[in-house]
Amino acid sequence: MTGMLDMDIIDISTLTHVVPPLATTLAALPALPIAGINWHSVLFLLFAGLACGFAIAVVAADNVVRMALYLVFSLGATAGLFFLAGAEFIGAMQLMIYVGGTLVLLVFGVMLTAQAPLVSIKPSSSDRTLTAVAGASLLSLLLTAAFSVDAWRGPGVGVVPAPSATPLGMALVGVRVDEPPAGTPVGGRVGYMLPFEIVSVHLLVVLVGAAYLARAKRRRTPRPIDALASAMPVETVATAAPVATMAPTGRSAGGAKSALVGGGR
Amino acid sequence: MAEFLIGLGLPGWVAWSIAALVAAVLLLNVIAGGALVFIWAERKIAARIQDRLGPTRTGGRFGWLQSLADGIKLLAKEDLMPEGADGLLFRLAPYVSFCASFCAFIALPFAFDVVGQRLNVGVFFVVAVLGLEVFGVILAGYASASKWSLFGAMREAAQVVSYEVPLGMCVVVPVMLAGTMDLVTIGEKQAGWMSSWYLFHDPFTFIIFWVYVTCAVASVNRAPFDLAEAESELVAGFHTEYSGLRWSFFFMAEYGSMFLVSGLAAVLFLGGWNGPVPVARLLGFSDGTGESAAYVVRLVGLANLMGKATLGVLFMMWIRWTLPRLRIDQVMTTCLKYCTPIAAVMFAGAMFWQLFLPGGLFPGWGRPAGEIREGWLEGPGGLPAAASPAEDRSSTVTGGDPVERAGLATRSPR
Amino acid sequence: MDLESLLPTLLGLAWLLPLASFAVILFAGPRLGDHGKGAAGVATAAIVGSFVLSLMAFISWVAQHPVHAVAHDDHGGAHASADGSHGSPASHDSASSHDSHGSESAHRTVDEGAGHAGPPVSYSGDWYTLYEGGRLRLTIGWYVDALTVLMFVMITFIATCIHVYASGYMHDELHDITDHEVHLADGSHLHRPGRFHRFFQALSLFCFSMLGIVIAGNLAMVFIFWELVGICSWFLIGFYYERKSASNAANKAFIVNRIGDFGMLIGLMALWGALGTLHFADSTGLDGQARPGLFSLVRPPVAGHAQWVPDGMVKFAAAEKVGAVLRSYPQDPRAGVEQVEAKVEDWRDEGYGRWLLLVAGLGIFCGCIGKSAQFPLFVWLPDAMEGPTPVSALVHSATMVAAGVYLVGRFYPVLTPDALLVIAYVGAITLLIAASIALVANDIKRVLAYSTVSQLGYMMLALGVGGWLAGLFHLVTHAFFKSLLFLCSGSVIHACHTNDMRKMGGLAKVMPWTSGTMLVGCLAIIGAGVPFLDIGLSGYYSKDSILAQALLFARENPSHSILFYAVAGGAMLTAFYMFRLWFMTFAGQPRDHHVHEHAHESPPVMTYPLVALSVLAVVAGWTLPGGFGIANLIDQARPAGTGGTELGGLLFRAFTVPAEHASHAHDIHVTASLTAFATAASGVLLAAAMYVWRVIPPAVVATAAKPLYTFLANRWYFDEIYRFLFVLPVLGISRLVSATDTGVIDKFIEGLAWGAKQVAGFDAWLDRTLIDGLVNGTANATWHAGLELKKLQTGQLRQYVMFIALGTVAIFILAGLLLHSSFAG
Amino acid sequence: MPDLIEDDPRIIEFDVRTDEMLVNMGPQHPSTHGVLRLVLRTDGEIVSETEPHIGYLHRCAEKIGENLSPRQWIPYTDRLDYLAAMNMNLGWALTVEKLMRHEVGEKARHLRVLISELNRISSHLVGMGAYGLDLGTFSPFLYAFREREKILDLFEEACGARLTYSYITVGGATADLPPGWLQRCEAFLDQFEPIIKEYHALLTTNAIFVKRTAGIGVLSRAMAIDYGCSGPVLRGSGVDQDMRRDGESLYTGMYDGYAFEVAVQKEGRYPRDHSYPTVPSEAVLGDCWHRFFVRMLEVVQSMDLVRQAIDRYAACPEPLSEPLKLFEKLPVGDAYLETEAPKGQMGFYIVGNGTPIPWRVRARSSSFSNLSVTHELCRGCLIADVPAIVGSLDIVMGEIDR
Amino acid sequence: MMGLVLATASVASLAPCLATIPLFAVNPFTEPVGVVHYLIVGAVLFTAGIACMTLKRNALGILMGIELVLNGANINFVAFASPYLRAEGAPTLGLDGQVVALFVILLAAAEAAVALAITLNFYNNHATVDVDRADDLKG
Repeated sequence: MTGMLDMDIIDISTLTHVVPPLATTLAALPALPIAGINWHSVLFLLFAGLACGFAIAVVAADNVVRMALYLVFSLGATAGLFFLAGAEFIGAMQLMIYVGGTLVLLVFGVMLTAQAPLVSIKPSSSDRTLTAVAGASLLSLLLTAAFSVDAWRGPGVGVVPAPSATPLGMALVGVRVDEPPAGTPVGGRVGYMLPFEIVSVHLLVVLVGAAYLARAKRRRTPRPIDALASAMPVETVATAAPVATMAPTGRSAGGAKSALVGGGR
Repeated sequence: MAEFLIGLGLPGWVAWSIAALVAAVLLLNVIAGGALVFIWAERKIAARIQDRLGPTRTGGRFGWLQSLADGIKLLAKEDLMPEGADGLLFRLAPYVSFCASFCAFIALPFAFDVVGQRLNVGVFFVVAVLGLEVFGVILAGYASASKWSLFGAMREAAQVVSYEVPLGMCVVVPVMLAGTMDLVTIGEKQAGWMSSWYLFHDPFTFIIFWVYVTCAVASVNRAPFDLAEAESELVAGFHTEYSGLRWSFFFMAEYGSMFLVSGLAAVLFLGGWNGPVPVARLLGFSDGTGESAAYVVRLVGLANLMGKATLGVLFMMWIRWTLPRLRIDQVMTTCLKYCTPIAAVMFAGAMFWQLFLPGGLFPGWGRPAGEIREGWLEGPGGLPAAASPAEDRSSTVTGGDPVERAGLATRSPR
Repeated sequence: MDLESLLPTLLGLAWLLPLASFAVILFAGPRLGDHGKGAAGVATAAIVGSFVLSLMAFISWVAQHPVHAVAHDDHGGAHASADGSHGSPASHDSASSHDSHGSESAHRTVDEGAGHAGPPVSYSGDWYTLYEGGRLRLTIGWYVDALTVLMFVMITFIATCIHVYASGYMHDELHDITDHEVHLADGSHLHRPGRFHRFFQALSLFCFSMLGIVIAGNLAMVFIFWELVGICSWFLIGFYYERKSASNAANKAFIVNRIGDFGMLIGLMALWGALGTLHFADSTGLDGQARPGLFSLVRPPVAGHAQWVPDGMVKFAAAEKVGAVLRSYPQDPRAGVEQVEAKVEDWRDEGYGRWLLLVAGLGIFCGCIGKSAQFPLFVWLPDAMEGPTPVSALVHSATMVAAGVYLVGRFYPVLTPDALLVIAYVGAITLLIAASIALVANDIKRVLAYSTVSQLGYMMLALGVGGWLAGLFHLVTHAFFKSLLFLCSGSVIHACHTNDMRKMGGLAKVMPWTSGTMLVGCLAIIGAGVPFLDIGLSGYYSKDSILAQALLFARENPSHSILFYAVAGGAMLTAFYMFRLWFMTFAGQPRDHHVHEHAHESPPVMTYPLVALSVLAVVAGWTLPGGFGIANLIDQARPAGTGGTELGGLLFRAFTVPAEHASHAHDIHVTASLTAFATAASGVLLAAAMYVWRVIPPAVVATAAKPLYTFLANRWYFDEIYRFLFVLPVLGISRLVSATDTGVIDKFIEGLAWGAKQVAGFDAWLDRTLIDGLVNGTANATWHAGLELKKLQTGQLRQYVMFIALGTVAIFILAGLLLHSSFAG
Repeated sequence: MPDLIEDDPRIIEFDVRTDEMLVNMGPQHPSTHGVLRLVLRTDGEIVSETEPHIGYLHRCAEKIGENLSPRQWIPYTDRLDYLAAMNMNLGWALTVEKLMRHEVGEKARHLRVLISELNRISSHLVGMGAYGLDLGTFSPFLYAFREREKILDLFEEACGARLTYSYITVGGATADLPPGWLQRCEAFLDQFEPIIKEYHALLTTNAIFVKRTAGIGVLSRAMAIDYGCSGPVLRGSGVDQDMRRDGESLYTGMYDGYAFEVAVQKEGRYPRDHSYPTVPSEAVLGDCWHRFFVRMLEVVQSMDLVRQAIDRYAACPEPLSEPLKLFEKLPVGDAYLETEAPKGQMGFYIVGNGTPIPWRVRARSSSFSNLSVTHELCRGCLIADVPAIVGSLDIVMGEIDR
Repeated sequence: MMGLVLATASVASLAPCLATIPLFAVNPFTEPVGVVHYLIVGAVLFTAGIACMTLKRNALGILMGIELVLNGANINFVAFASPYLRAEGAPTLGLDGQVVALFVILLAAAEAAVALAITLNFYNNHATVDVDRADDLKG
């Protein structure tokens, strides 16, 4: 999704290349106001808009399946944001696990429980009001906090050199190979071997537990084969066959029908 | 290309937009055009397998225009929607499927550096995006308001989610051998003779390749794993209620995915764009010999990869017209009881092999993996180090070989 | 690669291949091919692989250590004179001189033969150390010398032949089988699925174990594999375990062997307890310390490889004295230790530890008695013929039973002359008893079984009278021709579906290959050859050297000349019963036409091994002009210090174990070979007279010597004696013990339980009323408190979330207000 | 009868609360063999009830038969089991002959054996191919049809029609075989024989096929008899019953002198005079695999019979007996005769009242009885097993709905 | 409609910020975006998630709300980790931010699995997914 616009067949060029030529072109063509567009930022605006819009749509939608769909789009757009922020691995991770795995699970659950009255359970209007108030106050609080630090407000560098997942991978196995950013105290930089292992085990345990919780507990599980055991052996057929053939017994199609009707809920 | 356009005097943003558009159209044609060819091929192959002739008339000989004619018919067909359907989702579903299948092509290299966008996490990206295709199917099944569709969708969901596990494990093995998730690097590390393909790296990769083939067939819903559209059971599964163009989008997505997993198999296991015999290298062509030579090398590579991927697709067709379909519980058994454990064991085996015999089965053959363009490949984004404007930055962030900088000397092959 | 590392690699692989085959068949068994048909292929491939590897090892050995005539070159004058210089008078002289300053050894080796001054070329080492701590060191190791290499080749070759043969012989097992010898309760015969793969599974395990004995570098390992071959033998004898006789025979073999192994354990413990090592050769521990092996302890190089009682045994035996010495130095233990070391020589001269050495040697020999079916434990071997014939050929004639002989040979340096004398007598008794029973047996396999026992007696006797080379040489040649004989008999049984020789006869025409090869086998076993030209079949050479050694021994020790007569008489009996067998089976007119009509030559897969083995039965004893021959090869492995004459024993001082190469002296050699020829010829002629020409009808003989015939036909009543002496008492005691257990001990325990139950009842009452009341009261109080508190919980999930959200906002706003921070800018 | 369901041990219950769904399979479903309609009550993928609905192809054939003379009704019998029209013709012709106490000549007898066994092959080929289709493999279907076309060519040559033959008729057959037909038939058999191995490779021994069929839809011996199943369905359950051997003498007399062994598993073994594949270990007697396999065996058996019939037919010197007149008066009385059609025992009943038009005509269809076991077999199976089970019964709706 | 309400609320709450803070010191069309832009997205996602959790009676809706909340947090982590959203050479969280984001994703997957299983069980026992009826344990 993210790569669509900076796609190139023969050459490898990312937006890295864009900026210097852009600057010169900008200087050369002052008449075109659009020439000054920073595509990185525009892409950000696009994905940010998608993410926020679909997030709000999730809140607004009543149908569970649609909610799930909007959520997928919102999370996909978030993945795009991660790509833009130089966290390619996290972005791919987001796509794979969140959007792929989590959401499939969710949709699966939706399907299993998709009875007509349950698809949309409408909240009361008082709930809506209360939620609006709480949401607005929370949002304003968060935004206030976001804008409160001067260092966060300025423009970024905006250049995205091709990142590498190697430092991340090395950190996960316990070795830090990334350069500390300037001003970071050097001591205390540790790898993530232990958390990584803990998370792995946690994930395993959780999956086992989930499978246990949600598994279908069969009360009686005889196979159709078991009928063989209870069937009585009948040795002779020569006499029985014509009688049976002319008048099928009560357990044939007619029997099934009445059983079906009688057993229907 | 973009530089070329800029050189013509076009403003940069226009140049970039045009370049991107051209790339997108090219990729789209791989899917759409490929689907046309493959549908025709499938009809002919199926016919030949079944002792028939298949299409013979449309377009003169061999019926080669048959799929185009079908396409036109589909375009002209009325797009029906069942009355109880969820309109939005019903309309959206085919495009979700198609887009997912299409997006994954962005990261698939067709030859050395002939790639939509070279991604550092290319393998990951492809597998992740390919997994999104199932959304379209689920939505289609849900929105169709048909029980058969719902059955198909549920089967698809269960199947694809399960098969992603062994598929991921299979994919990780070449990643581990190459030490990178970058598909271009993975492909380039298999340069040389056929013996340096990862398929022949060690017995474990050989076995895991077949696990991959199984899982790939299952994850793109082809027989004998085409449970989601099993026509003898579910009428047509998730696309029972679809017709016309929307249906054809599902169809294109299916063929696109087939080509994609085959291409991925080619890059990961079958040497990518490197032929069985390094013809170009033997003839003395390489990137260093000049611009035209570089193009020749890429064209040969392109032909190689397309050939391999096409072979993979044909293999799937062959299977489809030969085998009966499995039952859903058997499909799940295949995944959970066979593919996953085998993949896990093979993964561990390949790991140990790599630990003790990193040279593979034929270490003396071809060239040591990635010897020629090693330094160039390992540079950020695969760019020649000198040409990268971001070099300074990257050297502070990721430059050099971080592993070696950390003082962890890699094991040298013994 | 040098031999040092090449040999263990090759032989180790050859050793492990059958194990791999065993594992494959064990896990994949019935799925290998059609009804497990592939199992034969797997096992055969493994053993062929082993054979090839062994052959490679053999060739590389021979290339590195060319086989020359060392002591066999007895026609050369130089050697004869050398032998003469080591004649008996000189020996006595030096013996007495040694006695005068007898500080070196109790039994000393006087004569160092020309080629035997130093220890033999051998390679030893450890693959894996299982445990090392204190004095105990257990390893998986190897000890490889010429004998080992030869044994490997022999075992793998015979096993190969037998695998091939068995894949034809066991063909019936591929399908469901109706066993006509098993009668079920309803009178029908047992119908069971075939066990083809299981047979080869056991066979592979056996090969692995047998090779393990041979390659073993220490006695512990030998013991492990000793037991493993025992269990394999148990599997294989009891292969048709539905048959009562087969399962009984298997159990018998196993139990009887345990008796012998008990003795072996005693020997092992004596060695380990006193010497702290079970390694044959010197080794280096994980700590880098050199640890002398058994051989160098018992025959230290410093003493010129003469046998003496090792320090450890002396100290062990003189434990009281050692304690006394140590106690006398309470302040300075180190001085005490030094004092002990200084006194060891004195104690040795006083004779401490001699008994221990003897016990160790005889203990190990006990194991060999069991495994090699020597008197009095030989009763299991004839019964073991219940197993399939290939098993009889491989396990119960060529290899496993030879393991006892092999072990005595390997352990030879540690055996004292007394022990050797015991061995010789045991061998002689065995040889005569078994041969006499074989005279009247009618079951073709039983004849061969008793013949095997008898031949094993030969080997033991040979070893006992000092013929180390002769015994082991006979072991090898015997393996070839006895497996040949068994396979031939198997072929006959396969054709006639009966074991009874009385129903056979005249089969030579219908089974030309079998009869021919069996004739070769018979000729080889009786030692047919031309005395003066010195040309004969393999048995000729080995039997000759045994006779020669026995003759020499008899000359040196006239009081033990009975041994020579036993050998000579045994040779005659052998010739008689072997040719009785051949004549009854192949010659003359068919006795049972029904059997004869059905008889047919066996398929090629069975006859090819016969031919291969018969070729070896002919040539195995030959020595090529350059001196290359099995005998010389074995001689390369002669343990250090055992080539010479041993004077006097511990108990029987007045006897001499003569040096072996003395027996190559011309006169002795000629006498021996003439004796051999005469006895063999007379045996053959007698057999021919009785069974071909009918000059002396066998029935007449049987009636004439009715009591003797009955005695022999009943196998000297050994089984009955053993039953009366051992089995019945054990059963009686067991019943008594069982009655005691149920009648007395169980009653007592039940009484105790009743008492405990009463106490517990009281306790329960206390628990319910007092303690439970307390606990319940506490719980009730908590319960009521909880009832009051629960109203705080509304159960509305969304409410909780709302509380959290609003709470967060509130906290931050409050904090901002209170702290006057710059939140809101 | 709800209590019947409650007590049925085969019903599977889950702790998970899932909704049952009524699913309509057919009459236009791809794998319901014509216009059968099955109403499935499913719980997820698991089918708890299957209710077959029939009648979509009802044409009042029996009533029409009461308004036509027996020979006129022959074309209607073609449309009963339209895949085995010759056998339908034969059953009706024999019944009428039984009523009229008419005996056909020796040559006609062998011709009837020849033709009806050939038609049995073609019917089983369809059954086999369509079964592959039900299991999701398309190719065997076309392989089967390729061979069937050759049989149809032979039939076309004999009677002019490719599906509805009306060839065997009361009193013999409408025409004698054209010259050279026997040689072509033999040639066909010779080239067809090795092809059976292909079918075994593609289906019978295919691992997926075995997994899909073995142990699925087990029809016990007792149940098969209770429901009046017949033909390969009955024999697939191990009941040694074949009308060609056990039927009325009028019918079995037709096979006098023919050597054939009923294709049924006896004492755990099928007759082994050909190199059939071995029974897979997962297969249970009476399951879909056995029903399918019995059909495959019967193809070989019929080929044998056709070969024997060719020899005997060629050896008959006399001309083919003439069929009866179109309006021959029927005697007063009734007759019922069952023949062994490819699908099972096909019975016809006729009551004559002295006029050329019968007073009553009834047909007893094997597929009807065979179909009646579906609800028993499908209870507790998966949806994918439903086509597998119904396909293994090899029903033809024309015969059921009549 | 709910969306409208919420959007209005957001804009309303934004207004004072816009008034006091030089937000458009960065022109997002011409200049590279900074951390604060990401933070805004994160805040919106977070709030939407919380709103989802308080509003939806469907248990699955609540699960989706949780996912949104976690994503909002994740965006913040990634934003703080990225050196490209800061001025040249400004200190960032660096790799630590990405790693934490990674763990959050993983734990979210685990959480979703368990929550889904709980929901299924709840459905099995109550035949509904309405969390308002999940008050069996109320006091």
